[in-house]
Amino acid sequence: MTLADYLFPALLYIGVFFYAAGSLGLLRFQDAELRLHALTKADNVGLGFVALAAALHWGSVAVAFKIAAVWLFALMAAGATAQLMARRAKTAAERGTDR
Amino acid sequence: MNSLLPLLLVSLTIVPALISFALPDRLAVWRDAINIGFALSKLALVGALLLAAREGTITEWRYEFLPGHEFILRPDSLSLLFVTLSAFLWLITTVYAIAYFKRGPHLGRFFGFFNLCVLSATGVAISGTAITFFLFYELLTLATWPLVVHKGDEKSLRAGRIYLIYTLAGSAAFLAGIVWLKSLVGTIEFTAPPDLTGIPRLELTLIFILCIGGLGVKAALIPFHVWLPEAMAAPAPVSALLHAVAVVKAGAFGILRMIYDVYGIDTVSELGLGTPLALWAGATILYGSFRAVMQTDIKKRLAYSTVSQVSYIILGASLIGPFAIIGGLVHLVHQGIMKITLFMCAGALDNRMGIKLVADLDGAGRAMPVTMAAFSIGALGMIGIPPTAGFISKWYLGMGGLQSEASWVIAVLAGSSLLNALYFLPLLYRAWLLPPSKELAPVRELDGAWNRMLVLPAAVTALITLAAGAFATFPFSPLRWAELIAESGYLK
Amino acid sequence: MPTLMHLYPLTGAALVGLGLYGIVTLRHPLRQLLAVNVVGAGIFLILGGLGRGTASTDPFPQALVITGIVVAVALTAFGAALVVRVAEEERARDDTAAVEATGDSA
Amino acid sequence: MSPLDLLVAVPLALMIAAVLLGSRGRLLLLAAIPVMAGLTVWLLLLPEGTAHIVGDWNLPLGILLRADGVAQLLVAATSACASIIGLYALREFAPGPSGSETAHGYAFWPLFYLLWGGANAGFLTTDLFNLYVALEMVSLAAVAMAAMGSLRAALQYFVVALVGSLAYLLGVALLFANYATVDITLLAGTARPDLATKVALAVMTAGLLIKAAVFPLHGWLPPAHAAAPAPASALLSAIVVKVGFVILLRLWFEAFPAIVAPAALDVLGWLGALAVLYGSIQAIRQETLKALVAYSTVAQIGYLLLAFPLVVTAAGSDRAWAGMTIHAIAHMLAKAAMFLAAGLMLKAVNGHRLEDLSGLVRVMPLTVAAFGLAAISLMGLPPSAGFIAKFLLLEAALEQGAVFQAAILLVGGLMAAVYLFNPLSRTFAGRDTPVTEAKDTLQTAAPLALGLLAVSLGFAGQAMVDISAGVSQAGPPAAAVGEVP
Amino acid sequence: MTLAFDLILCLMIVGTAAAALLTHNALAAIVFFIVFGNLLGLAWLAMNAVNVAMAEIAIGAGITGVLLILTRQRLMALGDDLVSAETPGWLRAGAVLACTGLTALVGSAVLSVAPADDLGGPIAALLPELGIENPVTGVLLAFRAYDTLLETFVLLGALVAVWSLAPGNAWPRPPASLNLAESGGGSVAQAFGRLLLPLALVMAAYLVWAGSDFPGGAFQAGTVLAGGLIIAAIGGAVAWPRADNSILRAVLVLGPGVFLIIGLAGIALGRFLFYPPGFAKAMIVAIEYSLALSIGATLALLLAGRSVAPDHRS
Repeated sequence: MTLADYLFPALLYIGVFFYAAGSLGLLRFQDAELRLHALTKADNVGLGFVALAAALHWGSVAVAFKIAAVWLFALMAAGATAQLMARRAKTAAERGTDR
Repeated sequence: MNSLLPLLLVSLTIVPALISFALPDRLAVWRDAINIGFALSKLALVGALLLAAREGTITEWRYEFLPGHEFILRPDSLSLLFVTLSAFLWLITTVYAIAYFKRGPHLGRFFGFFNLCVLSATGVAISGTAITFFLFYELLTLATWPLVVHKGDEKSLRAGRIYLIYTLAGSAAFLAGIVWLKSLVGTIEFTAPPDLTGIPRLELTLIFILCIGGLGVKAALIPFHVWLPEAMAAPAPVSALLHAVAVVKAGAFGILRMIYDVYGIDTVSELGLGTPLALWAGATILYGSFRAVMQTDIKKRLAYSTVSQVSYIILGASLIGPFAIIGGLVHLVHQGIMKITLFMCAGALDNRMGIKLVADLDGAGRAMPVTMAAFSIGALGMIGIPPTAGFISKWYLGMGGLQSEASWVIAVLAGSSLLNALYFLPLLYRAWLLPPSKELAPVRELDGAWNRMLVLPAAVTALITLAAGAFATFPFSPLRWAELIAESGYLK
Repeated sequence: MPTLMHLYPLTGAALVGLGLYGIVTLRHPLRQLLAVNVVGAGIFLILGGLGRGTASTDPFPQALVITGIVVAVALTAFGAALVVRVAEEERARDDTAAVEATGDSA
Repeated sequence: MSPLDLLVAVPLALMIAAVLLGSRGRLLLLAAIPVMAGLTVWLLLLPEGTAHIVGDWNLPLGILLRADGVAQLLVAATSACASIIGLYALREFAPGPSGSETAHGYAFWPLFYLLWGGANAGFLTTDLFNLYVALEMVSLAAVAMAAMGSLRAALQYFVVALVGSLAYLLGVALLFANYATVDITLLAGTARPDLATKVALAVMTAGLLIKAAVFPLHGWLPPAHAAAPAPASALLSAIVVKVGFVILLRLWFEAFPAIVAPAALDVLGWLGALAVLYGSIQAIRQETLKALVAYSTVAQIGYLLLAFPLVVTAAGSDRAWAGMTIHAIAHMLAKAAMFLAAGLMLKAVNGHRLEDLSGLVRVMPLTVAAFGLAAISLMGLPPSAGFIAKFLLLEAALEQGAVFQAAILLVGGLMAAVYLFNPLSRTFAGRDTPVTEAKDTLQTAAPLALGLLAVSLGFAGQAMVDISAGVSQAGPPAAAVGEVP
Repeated sequence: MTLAFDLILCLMIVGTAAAALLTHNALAAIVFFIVFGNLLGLAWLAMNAVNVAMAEIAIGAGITGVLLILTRQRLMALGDDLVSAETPGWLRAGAVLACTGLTALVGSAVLSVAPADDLGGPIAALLPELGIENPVTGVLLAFRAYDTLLETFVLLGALVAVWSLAPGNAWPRPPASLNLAESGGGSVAQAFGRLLLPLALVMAAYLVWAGSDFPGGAFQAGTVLAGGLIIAAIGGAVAWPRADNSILRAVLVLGPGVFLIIGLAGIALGRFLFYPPGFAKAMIVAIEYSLALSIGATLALLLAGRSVAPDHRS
């Protein structure tokens, strides 16, 4: 059982822990901004750990780059959509509609 | 051998039909000329066929339109009788119709369908197999319907509807009969009657009932006759040629074919179907005459008289005996000529003087003497007073009845003649002997081309009625011809 | 004899039943469209799932499934446009009806 | 080089041209008609059952195209119908006075060619999945054209058509899983009556019954066909329902003749009889003309199914097969003529009801004549192709002692006479309100040509029977089968 | 994959499908449907059908999901609240019975069939002749090329059908704009859209090229392209063209056209859709590139919908 064998499951568990935290935040927090905050932050970090674990698992540098690209896109998408949803939530709050 | 003469005979009338459809009303003169021209040329063609038949060369035309089915046009002696009759009367009625309508609207359509009717009547006459017969039989219905509804008013539409209900139901039964027989026995050619030995009696009787029932609708056997009086809503030329001659005769002709050429006389008598058919015909004769007496409208009365007269032919056919057969065949011709005379006179009276009801006939003799004279000859013929043609056919039918020990036939003939007298004589009495109720200016029916074309056709047919009666024994009379057919065809 | 390989085709069969239930009970056309897609996915699972050998998966049904998915998306897109258009016409008819009801031009 | 694939490729190429050129390119049709006519004649001249595979890959991987008797006749009738309906549509969808093009005017032509290509593909291939795609092509075009009439009816038609296609696809999936092939000719050889095949056949039959609008699953047809514009409803009623029927025919009589229980065939026969009665009664009850003609389609489809049990038993089965095929063609031509004529008549009086038709015979005699000719063929009166079909079916029925089918055939014909003579006799009635008669010779000639074709085919009975008798021999042509592990 | 993974995945698939069908809230239903689509993609991965997985996630979940969301939004704008009317109890009970019966029937039919890789062998044997390694692309574009040809025409036909729904005065104006900037979306959406479109083009090009040897292909690439176009439209970087724009029509027709021309050219050498021995790969790649472009444009326009009149709100 080399170091990688120990590290791989550990990273996975940390990642899952962050995902769980994000979902818990989604359920517990009341207003929209807090939920968005929890979701984007926690899930992306969780994804980072899982990506790291996957990169280690396959070991080749090319795969690692591809996985890093995947993580990068996920971050970008999360950021952009969170910002849009926050803006929409704010305008909706002012107009009192829930659309 | 496969000669084109019969095909030409049938398809010749397509040309005037299409031309009549196409020509606009302003070219009516041309249309009339073409119609009369083609009627004459058809008569000439029939003459040619007659000569060929006299020398014994039977021409036919075959075309296999479905596997195992042949479309045969084969003018044998029986069909030539009917073809000559319809060709001749078609010429007469065309002249009459032109005069009747003068320059009315939508006549292109009228004459188009008129020609199609004659085409299908000729096709019915000279078809060689049951399928060809059915094809033209159905075409006849389709061609006559637009003529019945020609006026387009509520009455004629209702007449059209009733006409369709009866005739289409009848042809459906007839189709079922033919196909059933076909599936049992293979193609049904009139020239070579199929041998029906192997087939169980029940099926044969059922098929016979289906076919005769189907044909009986057009032959106006009760209770399928209802459409005929209703069809009187159609204009006079239509009821003259079609309902007195073409359509009704097609039904009777079909029954003759079934009895003589499909089943053969001995099978019919062996199955015991002859007498019930005769009884059915007899009942129609009496019922038709009885209802005719009660009618107030002239055309309705003539219609019911047609219902009873057609059954004479069927009576003759179903009484298996030489005289009865000759009587039936010759009545086919005589009834056609007499009835067309009556209808043409009734049409002329209605057209010129607006006489529709029996009551308005008072003094019509003085106003339109020629027409009334023709009408009287026709009426006397119907009653069967010598020397008219009617007497000849009733005489032969009576003799036929005696010959095949069916004495009740005499009673039926006598009774119906009495009823004929009952519903025709009062007409003549009113027309000739009673003073006119309102001042009837003499119509001077003979001067002017229109008048002559309207009146003369009836006069010609009236003279033929007399001639057929008086010179019955001459070589070219319808009677002699009927005997020729009977001997060559069916008394072997 | 059911084997491990039958798991996905069986879920496919379940999806077909579920989707058909959806089509029958859901009255709104868009929801029915969604149910139709569920049935389609179920059928593709059956088609693809039964093509799995011990070692490899048969590429032939995979191609059929891809063709099926593209045809499904084409029809769903047309269906959705049709639903919107029907709603639009319904709304236009209600507006004109409303105008006639109130009698004055809104 | 063979017409089998060109008959599909050419309409698709025309569709591309139509998308590019829009309604300016609608005159392309005038080039399309001779080409398609040539291809059709070439197809008819092909010897029986000629088949070839697309590309160069043998079965079971490739797709086999084959022209058996049924396919040849139906492709020929489709070409005739589509060409004449296209000519009619040239006027119907002509751009507005200011040359402004409407969405319908633009979209009709690509959909028209898509439908034509799809129908040809459906008739000519023996591959079940390819038939699925062809069915989708035809249904998509059909729904889009129905949407040009009433959107709500089109939506209902769409949902039902989708369910039908899914049912068919489920059957194809099960069959492929069971036999590792979707080709009918291969299936014919290896068909075994196990559960998967029976379920597949049942589900596919249900789907195809929906597509062919057979009674109790016909609900979507009348509203969709009645509301669609005249050329569209003509295409729908004439061609679209036939594609579903032909696939059903291939499934039951070419793929699985061995395992089809006679009882199942009788059920279809009963369904057909019910369809005839129900369709006719409904048609008699209708007040609007196009609904009447649409219900008559439901009734006429019933005849096709009525013939199913007659095809299997020994005596007269070839006649029943010919009768069924000729009926499909006769109905195609006559129904197209009737819808076009009805469209013209209703446009002239801009009404929908039967009463509005009064007096039209004087105003538009040729259109009423076309309606009459189509009616003659639908009623099965001589001398039309409809009569030939009814006569052959009647003969086969009586030969096999199937008195019930014979009775339905005759009663159906009479009921057809009732609901078809009803509008016809109204056109003879008197009329008071004036009729705006837009004398358009092309649009008047189209239904008349179709009507005359339906009637004149009555004389070509022998030829049609010979062609339809070219039933494909069981099993694929040897050259087409590759090595299967 | 292990049994546990398969079992949980299948349960989740059926669960999300049931949720998508049974919830009353329309938005929730659509979101569940998208999740359902992604889980299906995983299922296809578990069955190592990678091509289908990509297609299912991109088209099944992606395009269809976006389509449903856009349609919901358009219906809400028209005042249709998407609540399906309450079906009567007996219909619901009857439906349950019928559907369970059907599921049991289909399930038992499925169980009675032994799953096997039947045509994998012969396909693998013929692949070298085509010069490509990805068997699915081989089947799609060579052995079943006729199917795929008809299918591309179905896609084109669907777009024409959507266009035919345009009301009288709207034709040939462009469809409703999805641009968020007009409704306060601001610069983020624009920047995001501008960045992603070129990326999508690169991805699509790669997918097509890889398609002949590795999982990928024209349809997956087309979907990625369509996704890029939609995001660019939302960001305002791309505006919908008018329906009678000739370049647009050329692009739409390019894919099916090239496919048909190559098919007809095949006739000269013998049979329809016949690829000359040496050129099979070149032909397939040419078809795939033109197809990807057309499918991308067609799917994007299918989502955009039909032409709208100038005063159209929503």
